[in-house]
Amino acid sequence: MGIVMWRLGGERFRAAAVAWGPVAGPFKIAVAGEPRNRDLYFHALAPFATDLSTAVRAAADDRVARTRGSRTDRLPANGLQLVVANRSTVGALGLLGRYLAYLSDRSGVSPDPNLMEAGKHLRFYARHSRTPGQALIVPLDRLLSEHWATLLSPLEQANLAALDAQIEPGRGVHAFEASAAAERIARIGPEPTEDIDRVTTELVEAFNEDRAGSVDPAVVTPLLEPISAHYRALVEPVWALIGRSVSRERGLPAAPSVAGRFESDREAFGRHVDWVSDGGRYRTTDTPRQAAMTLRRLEQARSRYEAERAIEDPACMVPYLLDADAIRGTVTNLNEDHRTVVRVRAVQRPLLTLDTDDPIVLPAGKKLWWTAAAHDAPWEVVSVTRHAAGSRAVLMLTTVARNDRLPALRGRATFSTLRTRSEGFPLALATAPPWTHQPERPPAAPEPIDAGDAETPAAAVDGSAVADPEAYR
Amino acid sequence: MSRKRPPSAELLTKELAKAVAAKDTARAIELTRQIESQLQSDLKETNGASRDRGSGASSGERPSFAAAPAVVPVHWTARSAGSARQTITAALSEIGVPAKARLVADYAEARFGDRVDTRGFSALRRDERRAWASSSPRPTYIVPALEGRFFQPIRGLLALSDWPIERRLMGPWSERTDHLAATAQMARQLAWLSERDRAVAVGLASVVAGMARSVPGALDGPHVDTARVEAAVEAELAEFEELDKPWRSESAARARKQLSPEEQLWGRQVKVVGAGES
Amino acid sequence: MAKRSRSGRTTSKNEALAAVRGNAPKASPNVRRLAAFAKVHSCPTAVLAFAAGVDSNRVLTGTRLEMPFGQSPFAIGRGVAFENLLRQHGHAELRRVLTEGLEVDFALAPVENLRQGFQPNRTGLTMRASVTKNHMKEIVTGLPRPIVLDGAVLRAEVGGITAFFEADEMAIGVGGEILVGENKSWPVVDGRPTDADALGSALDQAATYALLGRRTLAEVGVDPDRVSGDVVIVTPRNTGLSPVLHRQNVDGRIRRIERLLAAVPAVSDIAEDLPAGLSFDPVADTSADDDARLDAFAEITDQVGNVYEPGSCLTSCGFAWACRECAFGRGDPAVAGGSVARALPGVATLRRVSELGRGAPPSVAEAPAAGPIARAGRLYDEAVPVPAPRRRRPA
Amino acid sequence: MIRAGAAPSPFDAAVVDAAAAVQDEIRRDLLARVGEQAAVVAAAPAGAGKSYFVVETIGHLREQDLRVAVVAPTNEQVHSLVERITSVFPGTPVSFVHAQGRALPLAIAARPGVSQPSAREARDNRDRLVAATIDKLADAHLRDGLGEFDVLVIDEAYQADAARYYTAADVASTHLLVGDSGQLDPFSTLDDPTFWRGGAEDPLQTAVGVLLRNHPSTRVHQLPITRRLDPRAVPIARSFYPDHHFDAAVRPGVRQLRLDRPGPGTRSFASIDRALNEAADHGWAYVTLPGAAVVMADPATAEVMLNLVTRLIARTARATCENRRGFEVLRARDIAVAVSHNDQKDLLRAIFDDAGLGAVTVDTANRLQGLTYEVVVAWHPLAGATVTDAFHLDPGRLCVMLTRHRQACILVGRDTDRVLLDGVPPATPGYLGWDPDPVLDGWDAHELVFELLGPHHVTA
Repeated sequence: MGIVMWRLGGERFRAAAVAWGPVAGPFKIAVAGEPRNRDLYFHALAPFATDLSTAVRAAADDRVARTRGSRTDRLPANGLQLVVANRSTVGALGLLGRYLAYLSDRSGVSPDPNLMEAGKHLRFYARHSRTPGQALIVPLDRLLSEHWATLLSPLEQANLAALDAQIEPGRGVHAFEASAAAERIARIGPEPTEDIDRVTTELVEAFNEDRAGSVDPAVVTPLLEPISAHYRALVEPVWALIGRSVSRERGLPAAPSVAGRFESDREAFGRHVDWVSDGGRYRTTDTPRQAAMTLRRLEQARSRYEAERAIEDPACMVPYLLDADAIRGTVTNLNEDHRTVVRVRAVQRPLLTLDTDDPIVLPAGKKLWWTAAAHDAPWEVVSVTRHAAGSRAVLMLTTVARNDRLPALRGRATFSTLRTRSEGFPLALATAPPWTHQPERPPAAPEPIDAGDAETPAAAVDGSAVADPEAYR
Repeated sequence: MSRKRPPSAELLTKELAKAVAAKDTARAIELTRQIESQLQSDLKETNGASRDRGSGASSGERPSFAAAPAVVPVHWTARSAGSARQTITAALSEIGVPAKARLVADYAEARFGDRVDTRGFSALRRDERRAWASSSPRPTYIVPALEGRFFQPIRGLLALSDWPIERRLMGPWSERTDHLAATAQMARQLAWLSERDRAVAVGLASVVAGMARSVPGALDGPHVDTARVEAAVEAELAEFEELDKPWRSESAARARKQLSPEEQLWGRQVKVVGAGES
Repeated sequence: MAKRSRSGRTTSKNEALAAVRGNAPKASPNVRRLAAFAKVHSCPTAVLAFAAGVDSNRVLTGTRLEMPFGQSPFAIGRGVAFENLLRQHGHAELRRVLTEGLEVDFALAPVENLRQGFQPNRTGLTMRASVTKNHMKEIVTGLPRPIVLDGAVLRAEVGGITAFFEADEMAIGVGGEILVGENKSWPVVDGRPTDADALGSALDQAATYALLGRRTLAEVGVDPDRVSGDVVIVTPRNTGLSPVLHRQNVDGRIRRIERLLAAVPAVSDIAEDLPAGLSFDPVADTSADDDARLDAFAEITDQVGNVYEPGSCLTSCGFAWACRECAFGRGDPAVAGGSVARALPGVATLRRVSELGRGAPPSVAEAPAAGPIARAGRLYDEAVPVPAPRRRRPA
Repeated sequence: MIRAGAAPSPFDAAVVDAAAAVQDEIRRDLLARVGEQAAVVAAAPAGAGKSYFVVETIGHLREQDLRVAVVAPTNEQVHSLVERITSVFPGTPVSFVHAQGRALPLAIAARPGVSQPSAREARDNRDRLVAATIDKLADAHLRDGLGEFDVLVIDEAYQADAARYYTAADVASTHLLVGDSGQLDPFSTLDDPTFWRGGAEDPLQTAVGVLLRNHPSTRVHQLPITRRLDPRAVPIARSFYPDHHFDAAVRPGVRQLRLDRPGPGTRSFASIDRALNEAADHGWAYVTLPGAAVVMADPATAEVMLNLVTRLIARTARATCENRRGFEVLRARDIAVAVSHNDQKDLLRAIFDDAGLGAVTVDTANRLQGLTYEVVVAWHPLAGATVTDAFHLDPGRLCVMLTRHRQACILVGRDTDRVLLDGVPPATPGYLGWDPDPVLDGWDAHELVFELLGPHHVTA
């Protein structure tokens, strides 16, 4: 499912428009007119919330068994994947989720449960987006800048239009000029620029005037058209951009490791859905325990992701080769039966000679993993000497010989500091934090944050009307 | 871990940028393919996308990578590309040693086709001096080479501010040493270019010829044999460096002791030169 | 004009800089411009513009390289509304939030509102500055009791130019310590601001006021440390506008701002020996066409030099897009970002990087970077075997 | 200058006594709290003799027959703790519980009293003194448990992050945290390590940090002494501990370094020798190469560092100190080379090995934390840089480099490095409830160090 969101300027929780639908398909759009009015806002968001919640539950419904050792889990066969234009949209959805996940009743009326559920889902997606290599929510700016080499600086890579233009600038136009132009013209959101909201202002003011305080759909809906048109026009190019970007990435062969990573995604997805359907509530602030475990989990996911990328894609290995964190060459000698004394007794420790094309610098004792056995025992650098134009490195396996541990003689082989086996998944920490980690005030229980919703929306003020508009950043 | 590794995308960026800047179609295609292969490290989006996409999966949308960005010949942005400062900086860093304005201009014209008006050089020197922001080692400025006794700026002998001071000091053997070093470098450059860009090579050849003229055995008849030039030049260069190096490092040591950071770049304005000295 | 600029007298120096500005949009230093300046202070062109009081965000207005720094009317409206909320009904909300946040009763505290009754111009600011100064002196020397200064104005010399800084509020609790306050209309949720950089600059702004407050006290011979190293940031809580106060120590930031103010070059130094006829006037001339204006700008950067660093320029300087185009035009590796440029010491252009990547013989100057570059080139070729490329180069 | 034999104490009695007083106070404080949920923090400057203090304290605790667990972040650190315990209290039973493949070096394992039981054995026999890495202790605790301890002693507590402390903390109710606040903070490979910053739950704050955050009343004692550094080194070391006063234990002149005169034919090494003389005479030398645009692992800088070490050895450096009678010749393993980046390390390691200097330690600041050498040659973090950034400004990194030595430290950089600090420190984001500013602290520390090194500047 693709999602495009436009906020009202400066209003972190107010989606002026949300568009959603199948990527490269038609999209639905929800427009509140005056998103700062709770009733109008929730009424407008309802269809989106319902579609999202339904899609999530549907995706989680059909399960497959996965057996690991003694235990068997039922993972979703799939996960609902959200595709958005950029990382800031992920953040915006997270905030929206935070808002909707816990809503207070108003005059005895409890809010639409779909809103609350959708809120929980959005929060989950936003949190999960921190996991390196995850694919449940895909901010295309990150995806494209990981996949494509462009002239753009890291900061500029946050602009999907610029990235797209660099990748396909169009015949006769230079990539630089294409992206510069795209940057000028394209509006991607979620935060609107001045020119957009100058228009929005007039529309919203007119809308508020016409509805004369009414929130009755019968009255309001007909009045929404100009605003919907305004945002439809803003969403369309972004929607097209998303479709184009996705279809470009599509149709390329998968890397072997993708399945594994997506399995952890599905696992997380399943856990989330179960938790929510059991009426579970997420803390809005991590406990020390959650934070500690999250930290370790993310760090492991990261090193695994980096290792898998580099090992599966030669182009990704190059930086490691350049930084002497990896060496590549031809295996010119292999002594399987070499023995060495470990502690007291002599044990088998195969020796290998690798001739590299480039002179390399490696300290003896440095541990390297053969890329074909990066989950297994490392090799240790014994010596590195100049040889021909390059170097000759002698490596010793840190365990006994086994076929799948030894590269072929006279074959090319790459050894790097990258390994794909993480040092065992960290054990679940004690649920009761030790006294040292108990704040005097325990972390706040999830609370509704919509207390101030009733306030009447502020009048828009044009930059030219105030002495120092910058003062309100 | 005490080193932050740049993502491989940045290395490819460099590569692609090089190709783009060099208007090199061949290289650019290579790179685009490399980049394409990098895509393989991820199909997950594809899975997801296809799951989303419903029925109409138009794989026909996929662009042919041969038509990808860098492949298109660059039409160079004119703005300030021709600026004297930029052309001279580029030329100097390729020559690598202090050089006379004339030579820099000739080299630049042969290499980049940018004609630099040497009459503008004095203005340029004033601008550079003015622009120099002591609070930052950036950007690179065009500075005068310094005479190595009293460290006064030598008019019309250009160097770059990010060169170590040794290289910017001139002593009794330095001028010849630098001339030889420059000639050797240009000869190598010519050799390399002659297989790639005929037109440029031809232009550069005459510059090299002009420089090699003073080197015994470097030239033989009208056409330039880069190997021959290089050999002849290197031979003489070896002798000169032996004399020049110690002198320069000694002088550099004094300069760094006596001169402020500013003076180390722009030279010291000495009013009177002792008669006994020079 | 160029002649006069060479003379030593400050007045003529100011004239010289006035000439540099010409009819370009004016901008006098304030707390945010100061912060922006910090990011580009090593760029001669940006420094010149700052010293000449040129509004770098508006000079290129109307050209294709004008940067969209404008703000949504809703965002501004929200800010204005939040300020009003704090002040309405005799500052009821401000009193409440100060009382709760500082645990000192401000319910009956006098609120000196310096936003009213002064002309919205330099004269008004000058008066507010002296009123502020007197108030501060009275307060710290007088009886310790809660007082609030709303819209205090602090005067400072920035690079030899007198500038006025308007602090949202100064709160004086029991104990006679002055706390500087800054109001921001972005929300804090679950005790976290939605944007750490926004909070960072808010704290920097407050730190600037605290520093200037200390200097003001010093001027009147009072212990400057009576201005606290803590500042208060007042923001809406959660989804509404209801204010909440955060108190934070900014001693470090105050030290940084001190350095920043010291780093602003004196106008007189800048004015020294300006190139004859150098002016932003033609750049800002909206009647001229794009290229003429942008060429005029390129001419200035060429004469005084500039430093383009995407990371800092694009977020803080209205010249950034123009500088980026110049940088690209000359093949400056900086366009790809600082980390790329840093890997290429001594290599002048991307074009040259390309050649070195394919084995071109490096000069002495290029040698240090050439090795890694050449190796990178070879490694990528090995990593991805490439079929002989099709040649499709139009003549 | 001390003549062998007719020697007054080499130590500054006032300093030593002051330190002893603080240490007694810490132990009283700790013993008084045994059984309570309470902790005592001992903050130490570089080379305060933390480990000895830890070992002695363990001795006191054992005298009371309290069951003690002692941990540190890395295996190396725990190994040397075990070694020290058995040398100070020969025969004391020490159980080293280790992860597979992390057993003690034979020399230490062979000592009387030392055993290496499994976690289960250690629990069932209720071993009285258990040593382990903080992670192994946590792991063992979560699996089979190690049984309740009376006191948990954490060494290098400023290197351990809150996440690791979380589990370890459960093994005992009373804790002693000992650490050096000037060293490098725990780091993470995450893109957004500041995600939790400012919150009490932040897993990346130090063990001490989380403790004080949740229990502000916890007492923090400051050891007012450094035993590693001599008086000449203290002023520079102080710039990393702004609000922690300390002095050197040894008196001026006790530590001395002597070099042979440069022999004939060594003129080309003149500047290197000048630097060495400066370092020998004053304990510091700041060597700079000319300013130039260079790559991170700059060969020219590496060569200067190699020359410094080869000449130091060639001129048969001899040192005396409080533990030596007369002068002893320095060995290669008394020397360390400190860098910021792995590629600098790899480059130096290779050329040092080629030069037959394999015994000289070459490593990054991160891995030199807590270690001691006679002479240290350090690669200035800002050497040749054109811009400053948080990583290279980190005060912890510079602190580690400049506080490992007993005799002399030689810092190598470039003429232009100092100019970087004429600019303005980069702006930093804000986090509610978190107000330190490492970037700015680093900036100040670097500036102060440049200033203090001025008199020892030698151009190479």
